[in-house]
Amino acid sequence: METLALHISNGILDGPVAALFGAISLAALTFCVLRGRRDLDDRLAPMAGLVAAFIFAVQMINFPIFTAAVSGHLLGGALAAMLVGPWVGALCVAVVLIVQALVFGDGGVAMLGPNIFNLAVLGTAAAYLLIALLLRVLPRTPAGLTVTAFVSALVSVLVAAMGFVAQYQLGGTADLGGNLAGLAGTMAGSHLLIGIGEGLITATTVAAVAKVRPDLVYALRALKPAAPAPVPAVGGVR
Amino acid sequence: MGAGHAHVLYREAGSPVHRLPPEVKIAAMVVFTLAVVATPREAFWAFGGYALLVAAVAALARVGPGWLLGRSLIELPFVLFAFALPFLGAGERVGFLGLHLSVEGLYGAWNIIAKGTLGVLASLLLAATTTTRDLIVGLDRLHCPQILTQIATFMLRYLDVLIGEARRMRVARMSRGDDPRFLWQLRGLAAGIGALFLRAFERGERVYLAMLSRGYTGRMPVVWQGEGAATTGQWLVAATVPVLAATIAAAAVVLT
Amino acid sequence: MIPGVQPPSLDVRGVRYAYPDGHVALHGVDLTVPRGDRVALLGPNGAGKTTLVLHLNGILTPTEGTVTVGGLAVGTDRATLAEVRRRVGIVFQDPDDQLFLPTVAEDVAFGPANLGLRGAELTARVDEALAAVGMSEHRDRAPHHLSFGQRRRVAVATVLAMHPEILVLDEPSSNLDPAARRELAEILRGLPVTLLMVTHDLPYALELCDRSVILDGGRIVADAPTSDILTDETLLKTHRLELPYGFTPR
Amino acid sequence: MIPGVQPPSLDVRGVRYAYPDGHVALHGVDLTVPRGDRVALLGPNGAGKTTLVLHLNGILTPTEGTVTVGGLAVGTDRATLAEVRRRVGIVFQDPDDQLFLPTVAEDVAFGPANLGLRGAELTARVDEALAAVGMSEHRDRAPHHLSFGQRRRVAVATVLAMHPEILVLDEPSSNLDPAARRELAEILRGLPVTLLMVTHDLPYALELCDRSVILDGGRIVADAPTSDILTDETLLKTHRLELPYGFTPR
Ligand SMILES: Nc1ncnc2c1ncn2[C@@H]1O[C@H](COP(=O)(O)OP(=O)(O)OP(=O)(O)O)[C@@H](O)[C@H]1O
Ligand SMILES: Nc1ncnc2c1ncn2[C@@H]1O[C@H](COP(=O)(O)OP(=O)(O)OP(=O)(O)O)[C@@H](O)[C@H]1O
Ligand SMILES: [Mg+2]
Ligand SMILES: [Mg+2]
Repeated sequence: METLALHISNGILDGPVAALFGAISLAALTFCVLRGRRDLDDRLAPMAGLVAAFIFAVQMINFPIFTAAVSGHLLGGALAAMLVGPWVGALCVAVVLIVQALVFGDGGVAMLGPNIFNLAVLGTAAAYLLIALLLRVLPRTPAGLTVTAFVSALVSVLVAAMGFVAQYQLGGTADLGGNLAGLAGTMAGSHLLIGIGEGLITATTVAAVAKVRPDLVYALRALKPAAPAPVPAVGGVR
Repeated sequence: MGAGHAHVLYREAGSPVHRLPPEVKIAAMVVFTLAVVATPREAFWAFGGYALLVAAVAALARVGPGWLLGRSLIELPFVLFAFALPFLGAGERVGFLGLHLSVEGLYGAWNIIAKGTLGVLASLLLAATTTTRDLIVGLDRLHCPQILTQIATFMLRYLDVLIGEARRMRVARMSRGDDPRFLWQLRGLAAGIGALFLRAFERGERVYLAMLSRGYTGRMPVVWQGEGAATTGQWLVAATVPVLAATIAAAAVVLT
Repeated sequence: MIPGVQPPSLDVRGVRYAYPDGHVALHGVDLTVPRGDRVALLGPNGAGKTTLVLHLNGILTPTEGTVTVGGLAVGTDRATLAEVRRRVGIVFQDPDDQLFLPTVAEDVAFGPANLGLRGAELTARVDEALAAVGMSEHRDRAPHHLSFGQRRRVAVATVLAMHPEILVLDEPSSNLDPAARRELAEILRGLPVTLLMVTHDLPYALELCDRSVILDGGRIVADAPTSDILTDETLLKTHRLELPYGFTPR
Repeated sequence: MIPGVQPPSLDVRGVRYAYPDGHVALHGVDLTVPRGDRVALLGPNGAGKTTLVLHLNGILTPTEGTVTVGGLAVGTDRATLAEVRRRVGIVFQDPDDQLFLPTVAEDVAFGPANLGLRGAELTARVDEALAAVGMSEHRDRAPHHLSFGQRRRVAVATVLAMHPEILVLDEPSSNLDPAARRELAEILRGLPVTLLMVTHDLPYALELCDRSVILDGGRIVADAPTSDILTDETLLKTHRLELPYGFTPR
C-alpha cells in the first residue's frame, strides 16, 4: 500500500477538528516563538535555516525503505530538536509545512493546524523528551548520541502518525466504523519503516555534525552534565 | 552558488495576477480554501462554482491546464486513500458494477478528492504567480512573526546552498575517477548526507557572516519589499475571488 | 586618550583566537592603524591573516584581547556592532561567501540599503560601484552564473557601494585579469579611506601601501615601511615571502 | 591518423558551449596540445577559460564540436569517460570545488584509490603528494577548516597523487604565498606531463610554458611562443593583459 505521507490534505478532516487543532497549534507556536526568540541568536539563525532547508529538501525526495513497496520521507522533528532545540525546532518544521502548503499544495492550507500539530508540535516534543531522557541515561559517547538520535527519530515518527489517527477518530470526514483499528495498524506499520529510515538519517547527520562541530548540536549544549563545564577555551562566532 | 529565488513552480509572466502584491494573494488563497473546506459535501454545484473560479484565475494568470494537472499529482497519496474509503467505510452500502460500496465512503472519497484538488490548485496558482521571496515579503506584511519569516528566508537561501554544494561534491568526485550515479552512492546514503549537511552549514555560516558584515539585522531591507504594501484598490480587486467563494459556501450551507 | 587626538581607525590589542575545533590561529596580535593609513598585511598561508580580518568587524570575537574601531570597542553590544559594521567594509577572500542575492545589482544594493539608502540615491551607489569594477553590463545576471574573476569584482563592488571609512580587503587581486588588477589599484588609490589589504602580491603591496605588517604563526613579526620590508631579504625568506623573479623594488 | 604518429594529448575542435541559462561562453574553440607540450591559457575575466577546462574531462559536453584526449573522443560513454578522467587531472579554480572528504589525507587518497591503488602503495602516493605541496603536517585535519591558500595546496595534491598524463590547472598560483608559488613551479617543471595552465600571472606563464594561447570572448585569438606574446604590447592590451609594473620579460 502507498504510504500516507503525513501531510493531510484538505477535506480529510472536518471543519471543527481542523479549527480545534488550528487553535492548539497556534497557541503552541506562539509559545515556541516566545521561547525561541531567546535561543535564536546570531549563530542559531543560520543553523535553523539550514535545518529547515534540509528537512524541506529531504521531504521532496521520497526514498524507498528496504523494499520498494513502501516509500516515505523524512519528517525532521527529531533532527530539528537535536540541532536547534525544541522551540526553534518546532518552528523550523512549521515553516517547512507552511511553505509547502502555500506553494506546493502539499498538505492543505485548511489542514495546516492538524499538520503542524502532528509534525511540528507532537513530533518535536516527543523527540525532545526522549533526547533529554536518553542523553542523561546513555553514556556520553558518540555511540550514545547516535542511539539517542536514532531512537528519538523513530519514536517521533510513530507518535506523529498516531496523532493523525487520533484526529481522524475525532473528525474524519468519512466514517470508517470499526475499521479505525485497521487505519491505526496500517499507519503504525508503514511508519515503523519510515521511522527506521528517519532514524538512520537523523543519527548519521547528527553524528557527523557532533564529530566536527559539537558546538552546533543544541542537545549537547543544553543538556551538559551537571558537573561544572570547563571554561571554553575557544572564541565565539558572532 | 546563489539564490535562484524564482523556485521551480514559478512561471515568469507579466499577468495582472503576477503583479498583485503577495499579501493579498496569500490572503485570498487562504480564504478561498477555507470557504471550500467549509462547504457541505452534498452541494455538488458549489464545487463546480469553485472550479470555475480557479479556471478564471488560471486564465488570467496565463497558467495552462496541462501544467496545473501535472503539478497537482502531489496529491496522489490522498487520492489513493480516498479510493480506499468506499471499501473501508461503514453503514449503508450500494451496489455498483457488482461491488458493494459504502455510501458514506463514497461521499468521503468525493469530499477528499474535490476539496483536496481545489486546495492544491489554489496553492499552485499562488506558487506560479509569486516568487518565494515575495511570498516571504507577503507573510511579513501579514504580521507573521519575524522569527518565522527569518527562518523561512534562510531556508530558501540554504536550499540553494545545499544544491550548490551537492553539485560541487558530485563534480569533485567525478573528476577524480569516481562514477556516482547518485550523489551519496559511495559511502552509503547516510554518510553522504551527513557530509553534505556539514559542508552546506559551514558555507551557509560564512555567507551569513558576510551578510552581517554588510549591515544585515535579521530583516531584509525595505527596498526588497517591492513597490510597497498593497493599496485598498488591490485588496478589493483580489477580494473578488474569496468573496465569491464565501458567497457560494454560504449559499451551499443554507441550501443543504 | 588625549583629548583632541583622533582615536586610531583600528586598534587590536593582545588578540588570541582559537577556532571551535581547538585550533589556535592567533597568539596575541597587536596592531594599530591610524586614520588614513594604508597598510599591507603580509604572511604565509595559514598565518592567521583571514582570521585577524574577521575580528575587525566583530564577526569573530577574540578568546582574549580587544579590538577597537575608531574608539568603539567591538564587543557583543548590538548597536555598537552595527555601527562598527557601518564603518568597516570587508571584502572576503572567497567571493562565494559574499554574494547571495539573485542578481548582481541586488547584491550590490544590499549593503547600502541596510544603511538606509533608498530610491535614486541607492541606484546611484549601485551604478557607481559596478562601473568602478567594470561590471555594469552584468548587473541583471545571477552572481553564481559569473566567472570566478567576475564574482571577485562584484564582491569588491558590494563593499565599495557602502562607502566605508575603513576598507579591509582579503586578497583582492587574486583571480583578477591584469587590467582589472591595475584598475582596482587606481580605484583604491583614489579612495579617501583607511586601508588594510591582505595580499601575497608583494609588488601590489608596494604599489598601494606605505606600510607593511608581516603576520606569521598567529603573531606580528614585522611592522615597517613597505620598501624596507621588501628589501630585507632574510626577513622575507624567514616568512616564506619573496619577490617574484624579474621584479626589483624601487 | 598516420600510423606511428602519436595522437595529440588534447584536441579541441570547433567547440561551442552555451550554459543552461542561454549564455554562450565558447563560440567555436580550436586547440591542439601535442604530447609533452606546456601551454599557458591566458585571457580576461569571463573569457571562457574555465568553461573550456571543464570540457577537457567531459564535465561539460559541448553544444557543438568535439574534444579528443589522446585519441579518445570525450562523449557520454561511461567507460571512455572513466579512462579520460584517469588521464586528465584538473585542479579547479576554486579549491572548494575539489575537496569534499572529512580529512585531507582521505581527500588526497580518493583519486588514487579509484584508480585501484591500495595499502602501502596508496599511502606512499598520498605522502608524496602532500609533501610536494608542504601540507604533510595537516594530513588529519578537515579540509574546510584550512585557510584558503592551504586548501588550494591540498587541491593541487589531490590531482598530483593521481599521476595524470595530462595536467590542467586553473589559476594554480592564486592565493598561494610567494614561496609556495615558486615551489609549485619547481614541482610542475619536474613532472613529465602535458600541461595546460590557466593563469592571469603572466610572469608565471613565461616561467613555465613555452607556448601561450589567448582566449577572449569565447574564441582563441592568439597562439604563439609565450615570449612573443608577452612582448606584443598591442596584442596584450586588446585582451586586457599587461605585464606587472617593474617586470621585463627576458
Ligand atoms: N574554520 C576553521 N576551523 C579551524 N581552523 C581554521 C579554520 N579556518 C582557518 N583555520 C586555521 O587557522 C589558521 C589561520 O587561518 P587563516 O585562514 O587565518 O590563514 P590566512 O593567513 O588567511 O592564510 P591564506 O593566506 O592561506 O589565506 C590556519 O592554520 C588554518 O588552518
Ligand atoms: N554557470 C554559469 N551559467 C551561466 N553563465 C556562466 C556560468 N559560468 C560562467 N558563465 C559565463 O560564461 C563566461 C565564461 O566564464 P568562465 O568561467 O569560463 O570565464 P573565465 O575565463 O574562467 O574567467 P575568470 O578569469 O574570471 O575565471 C562568462 O561570461 C560567465 O559570465
Ligand atoms: Mg586567508
Ligand atoms: Mg575561470
